[in-house]
Amino acid sequence: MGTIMKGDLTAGETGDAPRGAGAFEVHLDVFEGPFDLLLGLISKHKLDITEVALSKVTDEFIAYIGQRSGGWDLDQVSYFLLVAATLLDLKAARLLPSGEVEDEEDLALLEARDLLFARLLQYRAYKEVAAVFAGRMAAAARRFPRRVPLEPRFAGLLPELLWTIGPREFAAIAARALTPKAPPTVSVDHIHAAFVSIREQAVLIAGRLKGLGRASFRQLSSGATGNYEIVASFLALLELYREDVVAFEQVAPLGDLYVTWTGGDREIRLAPPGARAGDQQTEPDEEDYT
Amino acid sequence: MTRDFTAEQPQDSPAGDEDGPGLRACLEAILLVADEPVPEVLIAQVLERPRHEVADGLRALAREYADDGRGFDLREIAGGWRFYTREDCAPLVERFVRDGQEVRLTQAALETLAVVAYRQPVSRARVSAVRGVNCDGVIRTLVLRGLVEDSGTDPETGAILYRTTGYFLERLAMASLDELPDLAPFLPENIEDIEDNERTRA
Amino acid sequence: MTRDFTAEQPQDSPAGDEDGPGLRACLEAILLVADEPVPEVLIAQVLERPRHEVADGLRALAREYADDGRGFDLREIAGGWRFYTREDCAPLVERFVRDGQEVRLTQAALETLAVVAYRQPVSRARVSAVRGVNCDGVIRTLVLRGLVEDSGTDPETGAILYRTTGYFLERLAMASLDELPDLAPFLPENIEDIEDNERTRA
Repeated sequence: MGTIMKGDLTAGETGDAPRGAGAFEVHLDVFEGPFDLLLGLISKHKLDITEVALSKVTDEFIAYIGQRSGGWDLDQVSYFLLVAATLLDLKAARLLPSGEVEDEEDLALLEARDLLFARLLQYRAYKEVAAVFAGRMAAAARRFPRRVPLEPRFAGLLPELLWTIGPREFAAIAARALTPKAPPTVSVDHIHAAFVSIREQAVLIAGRLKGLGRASFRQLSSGATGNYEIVASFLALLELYREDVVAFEQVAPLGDLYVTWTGGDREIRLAPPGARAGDQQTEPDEEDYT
Repeated sequence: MTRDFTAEQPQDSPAGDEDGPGLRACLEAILLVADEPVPEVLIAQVLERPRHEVADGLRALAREYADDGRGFDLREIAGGWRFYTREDCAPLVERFVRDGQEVRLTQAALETLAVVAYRQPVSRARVSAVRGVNCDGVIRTLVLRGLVEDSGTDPETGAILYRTTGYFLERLAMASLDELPDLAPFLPENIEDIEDNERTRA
Repeated sequence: MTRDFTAEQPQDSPAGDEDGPGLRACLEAILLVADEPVPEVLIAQVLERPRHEVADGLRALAREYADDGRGFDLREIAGGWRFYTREDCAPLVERFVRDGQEVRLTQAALETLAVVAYRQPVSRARVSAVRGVNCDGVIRTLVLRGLVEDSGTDPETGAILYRTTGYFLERLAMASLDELPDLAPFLPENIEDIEDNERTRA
C-alpha cells in the first residue's frame, strides 16, 4: 500500500502505513491515475497547486506517459491523455508571448486550467480524507465488538420462522444466486443512430445531377436532415468521382464546391459497402473541401 | 470498584420494582446477548421505559465502565449500543481472537470509499470521474467486503448507485454518517462548477 | 480517538504492569469476545501469567459481579469460563430475544442459504464471492436460526466451512440432501462456465 504523497498532502496522523519521504522515486509506478501522478509531481516540486510551474510538471508528466509501455487499458490512456493534452495546452499558452487581447482561445485555456486544478483540488481533498479514514479504521480495529451466539436457553426462544417455500422454489432461488451476474453494460438504446446508405445517396445525387448538369455541393445537400446525411452525400460524391461520372471545381479555397455531371447516360451501380474499405483514404484529395 | 447503587431506578417503574433487577442490570443483560448494535428505542420498548431514561442509563453505564477501567466498554456505533473491548486491551484480545483480523484496505480502496461516503448515493462513473481513474473493480471489492452496497438506480441514467453500509460505520466507529469529518476545508470554493461539469461528462 | 499507545506491552513483561491494563480488565476483555467457554489454562497462556493467578482473578471477578448486582455474571461451565446473563434478568432478555427478531428470512438470507445448501461444505468467503456481496452477517443469522452450522475447517485455507442442518431438511420437508431438486432445469445452459467462473473468483 505504498502511498506516495508527501507529508503536506496527507493528514499525517495515522501513524500506521509506512510513508517514507524518499518513496517518490521508488514507487513511481504505483501512480494509479493522472490526478495521482499530477499531485505527486506537484508535491515533489513543493509547489502550491494553484501556482504550478507548468512547463516542468508537464514535461515530467509526458515523460512518465512515455516511459510506461504495456499494461495500459483504454480507460487509463484516455484519462491520462486528457490531462496531458490540457497540460500541454496550458504550457503552450505560457510559452507564447502573452498579448493583451483576450480572445476566445485564451479564455478557453483559462477555463481548462481552472477546471483541471479544481478537479485536482477536489481529488486531493478525498485523498486527505481517505487518510483520516485509514486512521479511524486502524483505531477502531483495536476494539472488538461482542459478537457471540445466544446462550442456549435463549436460542430456543427465537420465534419460529415463517417458511412458505418448497424445494422447487428453493432450487429456483439457488439457481438465481448461482448464475453469474451479467457484466454491467452501457446501454446505447438512447442513441438513435440513423443509418444512411452511401449507395442510396449516390443514386439520389446522380439522378439530380443528371437533371441539373451542374450544381454546388451546398445545393445538393440542402435537403439533408442531419450532419450524417451531409457526410453521406459527400462520401457518395467521392464514390461517383471514382466512377468517373462527376468533376469537381472550387474557385477559391473554402469557397463553394461545384459538381458537374460527366457520366452521360451511365447507370450508377456501386459496389456493396465494405468491398473496398479503405480505398477512400488513398484517393487523391487535392481540393480544399469545406 | 463501584459500590454505587444510585443507578438503581425508582420503584414505580415497570422494569425495576423492589424485587426485580434495576435499569443498569437490565441494560447490561440485554446488551450482553446482542450480536449487533441495539438501538435505544428497541431497548426502551423491551423495558417499557421512556427513551430518555434508557439513553441516560446507557451513558451513565459507559462512563462507569471507563472510570472503573474495565476491560469492556459500551459504545454507540452504527445506530445502536454494543459492548466493545477496551482499546488498551487490544494486544491481548488480538492474541486471543483467531480470525478477528480485518484486512487492511489499499490506498485506492480507501480513496474510492471516501468518494462514495461523501457523494452517496453515487454511480461508478461519477466516482471514476472524481478519481480520474476507472473504479469499477475497486467498487466491486468494496461491495464484496460489505463496506458499500447497491442502493437502486439513477432514475435518469439507469446507472447503479452505491452507498456505504452499517458495517462501514462500524469499521470507522461512527454512530452515523453525520460524524463524517467536514470536507469543506479541503475543497476549492467553486466546487459547484466542478459538479456540473462532471455531470455532463460522466 | 486515543493516540495513546502505552497499551502496547513490552515483549518480556506479563500483562498488567503499571502502564498496561490490569488483570481484571484483561480477563474481562477476553471473556467479552469469547464465543464459547474459555478454559483457565488458555487464558493463562494468552496473558502469560501463572494459572492460579488467573483462576483467583476469575473467581474474584465473578464474586464482584454478583455483589454489585450486575446484569451479567461469570460462570465456570464445561471446563471453561463465560459471561452469562444474570438469572433474574432472564424475563427481559427473553422479551428482547422474542421482539427483536424477524420471523421471516430476508431475500438475502434465502439466497445465502441456497448457496450453502448446493455448495456445502463451503466457506463464508466463497459464498460472498458467489453472491458478490459480503455474507458474514447473514450467515451468522442462519447459524443463529439453526439452519446452517459449522462443519470444520478447510484443510488448505483454515477457513470455517458451513453446511445445512437437520432442521433445514425439516423445514423443507426432505429426508436427506439427496432430495434437493436438480438445479439444471433452472440454470442457463452454460453451467460449465459458471463453475469455472466461480473458481476463479472465489
